[in-house]
Amino acid sequence: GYYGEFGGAYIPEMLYPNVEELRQNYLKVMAEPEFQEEFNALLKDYVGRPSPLYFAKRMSEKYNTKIYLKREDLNHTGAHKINNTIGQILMAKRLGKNRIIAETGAGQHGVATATVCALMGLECIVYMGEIDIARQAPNVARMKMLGATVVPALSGSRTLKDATNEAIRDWINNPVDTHYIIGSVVGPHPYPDMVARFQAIVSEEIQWQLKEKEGTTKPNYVVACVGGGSNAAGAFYHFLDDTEVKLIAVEAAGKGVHSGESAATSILGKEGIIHGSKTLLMQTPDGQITEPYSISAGLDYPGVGPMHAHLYKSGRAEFIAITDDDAMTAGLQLCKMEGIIPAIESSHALAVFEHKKFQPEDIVVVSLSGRGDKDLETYINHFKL
Amino acid sequence: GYYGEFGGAYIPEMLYPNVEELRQNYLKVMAEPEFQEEFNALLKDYVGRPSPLYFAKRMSEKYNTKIYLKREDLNHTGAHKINNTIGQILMAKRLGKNRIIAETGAGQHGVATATVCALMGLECIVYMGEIDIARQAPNVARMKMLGATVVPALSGSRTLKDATNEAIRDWINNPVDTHYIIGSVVGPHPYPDMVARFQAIVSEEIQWQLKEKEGTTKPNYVVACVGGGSNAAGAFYHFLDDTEVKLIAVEAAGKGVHSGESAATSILGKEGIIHGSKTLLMQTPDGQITEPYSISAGLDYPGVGPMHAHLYKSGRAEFIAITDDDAMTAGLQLCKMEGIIPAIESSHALAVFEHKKFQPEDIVVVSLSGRGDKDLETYINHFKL
Amino acid sequence: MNRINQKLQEKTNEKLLSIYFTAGYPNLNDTTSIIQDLEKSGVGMIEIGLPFSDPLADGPTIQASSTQALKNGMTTEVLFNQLKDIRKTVNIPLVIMGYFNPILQYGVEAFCKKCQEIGIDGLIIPDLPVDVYNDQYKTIFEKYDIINVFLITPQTSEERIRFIDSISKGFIYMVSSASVTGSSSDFGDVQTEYFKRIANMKLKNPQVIGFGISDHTSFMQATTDARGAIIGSAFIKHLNSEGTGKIHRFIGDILEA
Amino acid sequence: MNRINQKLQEKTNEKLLSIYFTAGYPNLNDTTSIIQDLEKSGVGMIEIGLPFSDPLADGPTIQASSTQALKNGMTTEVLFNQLKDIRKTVNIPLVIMGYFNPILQYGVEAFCKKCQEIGIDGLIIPDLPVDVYNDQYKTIFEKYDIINVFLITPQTSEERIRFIDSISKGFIYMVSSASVTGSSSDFGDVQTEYFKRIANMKLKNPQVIGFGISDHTSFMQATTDARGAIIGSAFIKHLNSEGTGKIHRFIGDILEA
Repeated sequence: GYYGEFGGAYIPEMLYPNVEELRQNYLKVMAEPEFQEEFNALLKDYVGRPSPLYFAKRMSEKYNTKIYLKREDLNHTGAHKINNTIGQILMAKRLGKNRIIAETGAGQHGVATATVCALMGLECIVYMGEIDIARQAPNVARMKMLGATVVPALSGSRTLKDATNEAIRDWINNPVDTHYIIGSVVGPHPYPDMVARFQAIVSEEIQWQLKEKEGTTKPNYVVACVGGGSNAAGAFYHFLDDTEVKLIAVEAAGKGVHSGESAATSILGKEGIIHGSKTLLMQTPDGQITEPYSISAGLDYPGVGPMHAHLYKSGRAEFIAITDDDAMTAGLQLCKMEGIIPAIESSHALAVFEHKKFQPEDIVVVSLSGRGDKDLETYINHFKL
Repeated sequence: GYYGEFGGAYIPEMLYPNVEELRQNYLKVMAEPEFQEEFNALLKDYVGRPSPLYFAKRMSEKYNTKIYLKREDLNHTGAHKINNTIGQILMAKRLGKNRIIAETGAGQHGVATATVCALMGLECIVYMGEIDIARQAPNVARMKMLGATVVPALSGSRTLKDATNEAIRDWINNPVDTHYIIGSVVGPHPYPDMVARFQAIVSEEIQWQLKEKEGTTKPNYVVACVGGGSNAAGAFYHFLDDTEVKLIAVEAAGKGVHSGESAATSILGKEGIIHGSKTLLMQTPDGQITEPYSISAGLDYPGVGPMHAHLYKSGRAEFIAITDDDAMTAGLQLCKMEGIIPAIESSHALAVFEHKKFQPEDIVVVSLSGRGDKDLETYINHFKL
Repeated sequence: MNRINQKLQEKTNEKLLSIYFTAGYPNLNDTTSIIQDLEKSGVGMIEIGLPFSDPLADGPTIQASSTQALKNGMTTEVLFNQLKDIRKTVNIPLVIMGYFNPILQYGVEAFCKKCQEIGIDGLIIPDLPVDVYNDQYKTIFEKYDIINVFLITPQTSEERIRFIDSISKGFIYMVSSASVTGSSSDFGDVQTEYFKRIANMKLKNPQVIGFGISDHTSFMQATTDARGAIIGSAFIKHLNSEGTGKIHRFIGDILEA
Repeated sequence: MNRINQKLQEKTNEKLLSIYFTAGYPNLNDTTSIIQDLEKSGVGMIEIGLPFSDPLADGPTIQASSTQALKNGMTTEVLFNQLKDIRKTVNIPLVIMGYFNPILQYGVEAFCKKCQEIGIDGLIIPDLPVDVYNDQYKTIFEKYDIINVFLITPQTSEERIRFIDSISKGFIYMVSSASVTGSSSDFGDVQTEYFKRIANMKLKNPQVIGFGISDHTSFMQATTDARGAIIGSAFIKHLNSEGTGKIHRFIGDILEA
């Protein structure tokens, strides 16, 4: 349950049976051939996998390097989140759970969870910060359409962190029939590991897709944005042990890393406990968790998954912090050069090309973790289009 | 250029050189191996094809028949429209055009056109009725993000029909450098044939996907909604000559076929000329084109492609008209039973199961032509969610 | 002999001014008085626009007049009724300009027959292509002695112009530039060259230039090499601002500087 | 001997009432006077809540008090300062209840050392799991004679209860039902059965029941089989409505009907 010194399960005793049941079963269940078969069939026929590995010709010309985009934006529901919720809903069914809870920030994970619950006919309750409910109305509407109950988190900053607290509280109160579908590689063990394994399909596909296109399974770089870190975990997964493949994690610098309005956890964070996991998190000297800021609701999280804390601390991945402005510019550039509107989260990863010079022969795979339809208003307002 | 008595190219002499150039070249260009290669590569890596053929388990149980959904909603930009715009932009490039125009109703074709123009670095002007601009704000925002100029059509009813008129006027005024990307199987020959061929990938995939899943290339039924008719043309294409495969075209009955607020062209229409093509269209006894109505902006068109007019007249396809209410109910049902929010256009096709009884052993493929994100507000208001 | 041919074959240096107006505009029953006034003002030919809901070759001015005419109640039947006695008072060639669908709904043969009865000399149907006409409708038109007028544009190839010339019987409608009606009125070198090029082809049919003519200057430019010119949008604009009372002055201004 | 052990081993029929309150709430400097008033009112043990920004095992009442306390300026340092002379006036066992992160940031050893200096007898850290404590922190706690209190719930297996009992030194905190703090206060058959089941296990550590106790009735129910009970949210609600002036009355109402 640890990545170096990070990870673990720092949970109240009330959650012990739930988490322990999951810990004891998740690897066994995931290894079952019927589970694999059902998971893979849904990824193919329902999610639309494999997601393409798209050679971005015009971008590659501009930056004089080989840029491939891993198109998670084309997944059903519009982001990588669904890979995990498909896996977890199958897990929940096998564990006999009939009630599903989830937290959501921007609403992508909430939609992905509501989606798989509809697919399986299970009750779904999504906790979402009251402020996020107001600013992410389309995703709230989608969840309602899908039959989920969206419960506003009224405590704290009324955003993602607080929605997570509320979801954990719900789980504490409903220990028997409920499975909590965490949306990122955060939370107590086994969540970070389980979610990473469900997302690992992303790097698995990159390997064989790159083999088809470039004759090698190894990109020179894999670039992904990191909030909690699930899309990066998926994109990095099969390359973690191969140091020939350089990993770049892009965090949200908000209005500037040291502006006081940032979500660059690796730089600003210190080791601590958040949502059941020992990791890097943004906190006061006193150990109170501080409010992060990013224009991207999906990166607006004060912690980071323990895998990423370890990648940072060990130096295995390079961490870059990209400001709101630079991310937005990179996002708009992708629209105009490749006809793809990226989620603002993904735009952070795309900004790497203005930040770092690559060689012409380098193969750089960028995780395009989601589509930007949910972010249209933010883009339009930002650029006064 | 004809489907039975329908089709042709009833165009002003000003358009003759444009249309003639296209007519003389389209089949030749489409047959070029390099064209095929580029088209197929973009469909795979950019659009995300093949789109899944998804067995809808819960729906199949409910209606006691085998329901497969052809997931065009998972395409890049969220609908089948992109298949055609990819094809046409490659055609335009080969014809040396550097300026692209298009009409759009709900905005899906406009977005798909703006997308491929960004991809190819070509100027893009999209005509859209002033009323549609107001009611389809997210798609207008997407087009702007993609760098397109959206020009309001201020004449007539200020909706799709008028946007089409304006686009044709633009083409008349810019006969040399401009290609007009028509979004459906309408307009003068060779457009209906060309668009149908670009969309034919849909039925081509259905054949081999069904072979994998059911051991046969032949569904018993293919069901698709029809506005102009491009998604139906694509879904029907490879089955047209095989009468063992029954085709069902679903039109929008609006508030009722004979309510005066309907878009059920096959029932209400008479033979006539619209946008350069002889087909069935809704008109006054005097030959003035009348305003259609449907809750779905994509079906809100007074004509129908000449292929469909012929399918209707010849009896090859069964035509069904579905009201707003029945379509909306079928759409919400898909959300709650399968976790898929369909475009309201596609919801019309889904309503076939309440309208017609199928046998348990029947394989019914429904074209899920687009995703419903653009329609959230309409759904939410309709059901007061 | 059809009045169009008579008119265009007159031996005169005078250039032909043809005026387009939308039937039923500004008011439903203005049709006959506008025709009469136009003839009296010195106009040589008139195109009576049968309004259509979706006039895709027309610009905003004519489209707006069509929309209003339809609102006023104009229909094919109404127009024919208004025109039934027109030959009692009017002698110049009269052409109906309309889109194909309303004619198709009326029935092409019925339409031609009715035109002949009334004394309409020709039709201009922008969206009825030459080949469709040639294959399907030529014999009907000829049976009722209705001249169908075809358009050529700067983009029309020489081969096609010769073909159009070969099947035309009255005049060739030369679209001045690639554009819908009502576009900019300055003729530049490109147009002048085009006018010359067509003139040098020595076609059997006289040419009448339309689109983009709005005043004496452009009328004179257009008719330097052509037999005549057609004004549409500019006349509709005149009706918009001045009503039907000052047609004489508008035509006078065009014909004499 | 640690005051917790002393207190719980007293030979008496009297049930122990333990009160939780959030340090720094309602006002930053209420901490010591609340402690003193509680002791005077007959409370047997006090849990001093070290407020945390994200108290995920707590319900809305305690969370709101924590948020307010933090706003008031409460920090670990401030709390230790407030408590530095507490043993001059207070004799009952004092336990600090806090989430693990602030303790970790302070340094677990430094925290325990400070507790010993002040005279804090135990800690309740809901999100420090038994095994982590056992592996990493047990020796530190023992070095400073700080008792770490573990929770059990209705879902805790017998095996695990026995394990927790084996490493516990003061008492076992029995969560009355699966819930966060501040939930419904009626104990039904399910709870009663659970209370009996645990009582019948004859654990070596006494049990103190928490969560869902808000009045004399529920206090009596909870302590039928257990050594004592903890009231938290209900006391915070009392402070919300009555302020700090009527603590005596609140405690009196709990202890005597």
